[in-house]
Amino acid sequence: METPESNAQLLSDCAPYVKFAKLDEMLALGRANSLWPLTFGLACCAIEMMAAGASRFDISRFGAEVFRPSPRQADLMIVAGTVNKKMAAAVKTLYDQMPEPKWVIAMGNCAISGGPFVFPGQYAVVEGVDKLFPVDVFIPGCPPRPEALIEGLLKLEEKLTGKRRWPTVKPE
Amino acid sequence: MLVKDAIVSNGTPNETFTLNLGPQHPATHGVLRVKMTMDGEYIVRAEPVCGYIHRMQEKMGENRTYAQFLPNTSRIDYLSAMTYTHGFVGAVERALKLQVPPRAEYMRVITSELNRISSHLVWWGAFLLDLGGFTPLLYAFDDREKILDLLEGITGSRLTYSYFRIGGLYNDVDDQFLKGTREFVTQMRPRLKMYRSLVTDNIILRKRLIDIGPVSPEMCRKYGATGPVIRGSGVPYDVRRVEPYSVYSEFDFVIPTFPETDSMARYLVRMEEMAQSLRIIEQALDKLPAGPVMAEKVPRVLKLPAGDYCYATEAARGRFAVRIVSDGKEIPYRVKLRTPSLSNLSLFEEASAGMLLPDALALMGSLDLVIPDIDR
Amino acid sequence: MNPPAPQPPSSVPQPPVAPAPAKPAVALAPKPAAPAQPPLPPAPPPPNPLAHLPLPFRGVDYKAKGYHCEAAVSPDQVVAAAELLDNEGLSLDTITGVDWMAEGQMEVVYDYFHPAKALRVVVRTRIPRDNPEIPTIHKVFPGANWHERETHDFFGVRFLGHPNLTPFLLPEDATYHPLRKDFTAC
Amino acid sequence: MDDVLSGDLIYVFAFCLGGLAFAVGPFVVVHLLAERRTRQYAHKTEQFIECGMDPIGDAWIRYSAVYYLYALVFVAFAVDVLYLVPVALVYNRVKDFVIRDFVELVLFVGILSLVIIYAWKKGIFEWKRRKATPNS
Repeated sequence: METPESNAQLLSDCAPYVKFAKLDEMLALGRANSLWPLTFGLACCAIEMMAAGASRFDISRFGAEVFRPSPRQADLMIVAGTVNKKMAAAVKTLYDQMPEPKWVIAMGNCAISGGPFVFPGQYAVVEGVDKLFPVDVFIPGCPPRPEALIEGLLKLEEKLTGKRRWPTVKPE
Repeated sequence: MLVKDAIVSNGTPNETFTLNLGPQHPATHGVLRVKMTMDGEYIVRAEPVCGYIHRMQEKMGENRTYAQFLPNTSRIDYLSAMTYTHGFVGAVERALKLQVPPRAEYMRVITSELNRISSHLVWWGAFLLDLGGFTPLLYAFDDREKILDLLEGITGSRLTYSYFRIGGLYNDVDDQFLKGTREFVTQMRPRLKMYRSLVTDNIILRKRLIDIGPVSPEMCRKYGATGPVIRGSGVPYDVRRVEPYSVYSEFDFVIPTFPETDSMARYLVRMEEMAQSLRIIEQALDKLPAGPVMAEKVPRVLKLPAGDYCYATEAARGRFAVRIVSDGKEIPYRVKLRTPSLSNLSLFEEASAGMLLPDALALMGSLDLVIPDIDR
Repeated sequence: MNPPAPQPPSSVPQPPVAPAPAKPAVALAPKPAAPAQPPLPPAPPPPNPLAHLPLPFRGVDYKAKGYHCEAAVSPDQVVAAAELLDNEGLSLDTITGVDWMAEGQMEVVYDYFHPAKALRVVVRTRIPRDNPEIPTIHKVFPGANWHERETHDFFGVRFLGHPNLTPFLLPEDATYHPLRKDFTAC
Repeated sequence: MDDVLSGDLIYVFAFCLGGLAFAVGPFVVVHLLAERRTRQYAHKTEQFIECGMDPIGDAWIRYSAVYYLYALVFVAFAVDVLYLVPVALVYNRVKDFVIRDFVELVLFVGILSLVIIYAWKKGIFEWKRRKATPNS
């Protein structure tokens, strides 16, 4: 229902009055290294998100461990789990209530395309969160490992700042 | 509404307002919504609204064969996925009268109990998070990662295993897993002692949990609540002991029961269950027989004889039962999943009337809910 | 492929009730056709722990079916069954709906378990598919409230006397019943 | 004489200006640098946060006085700390007044802690209710 152009159009008319060259880069660097996710665990991926936030995988190394319950204080929505039709209105409301520099990570197959719950004649699951609002990073997996979530965060940071801070792991 | 309007608002003397403990809330650990009518800090009526994560599990049971439904079973309650797969696979084996080799039965018990400990650790971390303490979550997930490494070694996945197959197991167990499990058991016991001194004996936790949310045995029976909820009310009901399935009857373990019926009792039941699970794992490791892990002649296309078959297992949250109604074809006619969280939550409305809001959240945390387990 | 193991005589497959009578015959259905090979010497019928109750309970082989005894009752006896089992100290496990479209009937199965001893009881009943109505048992077992709302969600079975028969798992404005066999995605 | 006065006046004036700038400054910066509006798909941006749901009913109702008294106890101690800050700055600056300073401090805090005892006796901390629950 929203095409990339209309999203870019929406983004452009949210842009601030005053724009700087160097300051925006610094702002982007600051934002990239302090992404505050919204506690929005829906299903199995939420447990992997909690594991990523806990001691072994520890996304506080990337500044993202502060899980804000209120959408007003969060700038990153990690949709971790299945969005079903009864929940779609609430998800859109939460997306609206987040202040502007906001990004969305679709974590897990359910958030990307409805995942294992898509079959002819299915009546309850929204097949993909990008049907509701634009998504910045997709993390496949069912559930994706915490390392995949960290790679998703790095991909989002790369999208923000333009350069990749951590070496990319080459699968041998 | 301006201030001057507020004064003239014709509020009735006993004014209550409706608060949405909505789908997105840190204390509900999932998308459970509780519509609470509040009088100040006291709850007049708390009505849970479910369905925000309904994923059509039972509808999918009717359009895929028995083997295809296995991945679904570990996504109903992803924290004790083994016992759910065990329930479904057990029902099919019961219908086909398949004889599962003893090594597979023992491995099923070992992995189920490991899964129960990892589920209780997630509950423990999240419950303390509800009560305000963040550190226990880090301790709990640190230990849980050790279990996940063990289970990932043999099943290949961290959470949604579907490790059991109809008639046995997916693959045999290497001795790296066996050695790792023994090491885990020996290093987990002092950790449990540390948890007792770090948290269980903490005066703040005791003040927050003792005499909070009493659930009488009669209320448990009326609502069908099972698992740590009914064992916290003094009734020693445990499917592993009352309707022994698999090889549980060969192990000697205690069903922890606390008669105080409050949240502290439910808390202590789960902490004690972790210790009991360690005992079961140890005994199962000692008596693990050699041999195949898959029954010999498992028919390629499974056609259950007509009729309905039930199988109940003891999941981390309580009694999980599967009812398969078959009409002789290879696709089940109806798959009914009786999940414990639905019954455990159904008593929340009656148990939380008149409580303070923070106490009601402590009660809900002590019920240990997994919301996709309710909505299926 | 070897034929499935012959049915032990004690566990009766779905009683093929004659479609005509609205109230299914409470008495046991006539014996089904004899299985292919000669029947085994009939195993001793499993014990019927609830023989003392006035309802037609029948012992069932737990190893084969997973429950201890079973009763096929008519729809208006369901509340009586619930009260009897409540006095026996049983607890409600779940309520299952099964849509037998071929026979034009809807089956509602009540599961009970006993918190102290190994006793799993099943109470079945059949209601016509076109207007599926059955009295509610939530007065006896408040836990049945949600199970009945869920069965109403999926099958459209109306539970008479239910305090709040609104959609439980489906969206509030849902009018479709997805688990009925003739359901096509909306 | 007056230049000292004017010196102080300038100092006070600068201080007020700083306070004002410190208060109004963020509004100006945010208005200029922050994004003007947020992308919305359900037009629910201005709605109160109610966990994703639409708020039911109204929050402008008559609350019990316990909330107000609880806030009052907090305000009392906030002011208490306010006065302690300058004391902390000069606490043992003058050597022979150490005991006197300490006694004054204890007196000050002691009198203020009577608030706690009063509030405790009035049952504010137990959230006692004026009457039974409306319909229980």
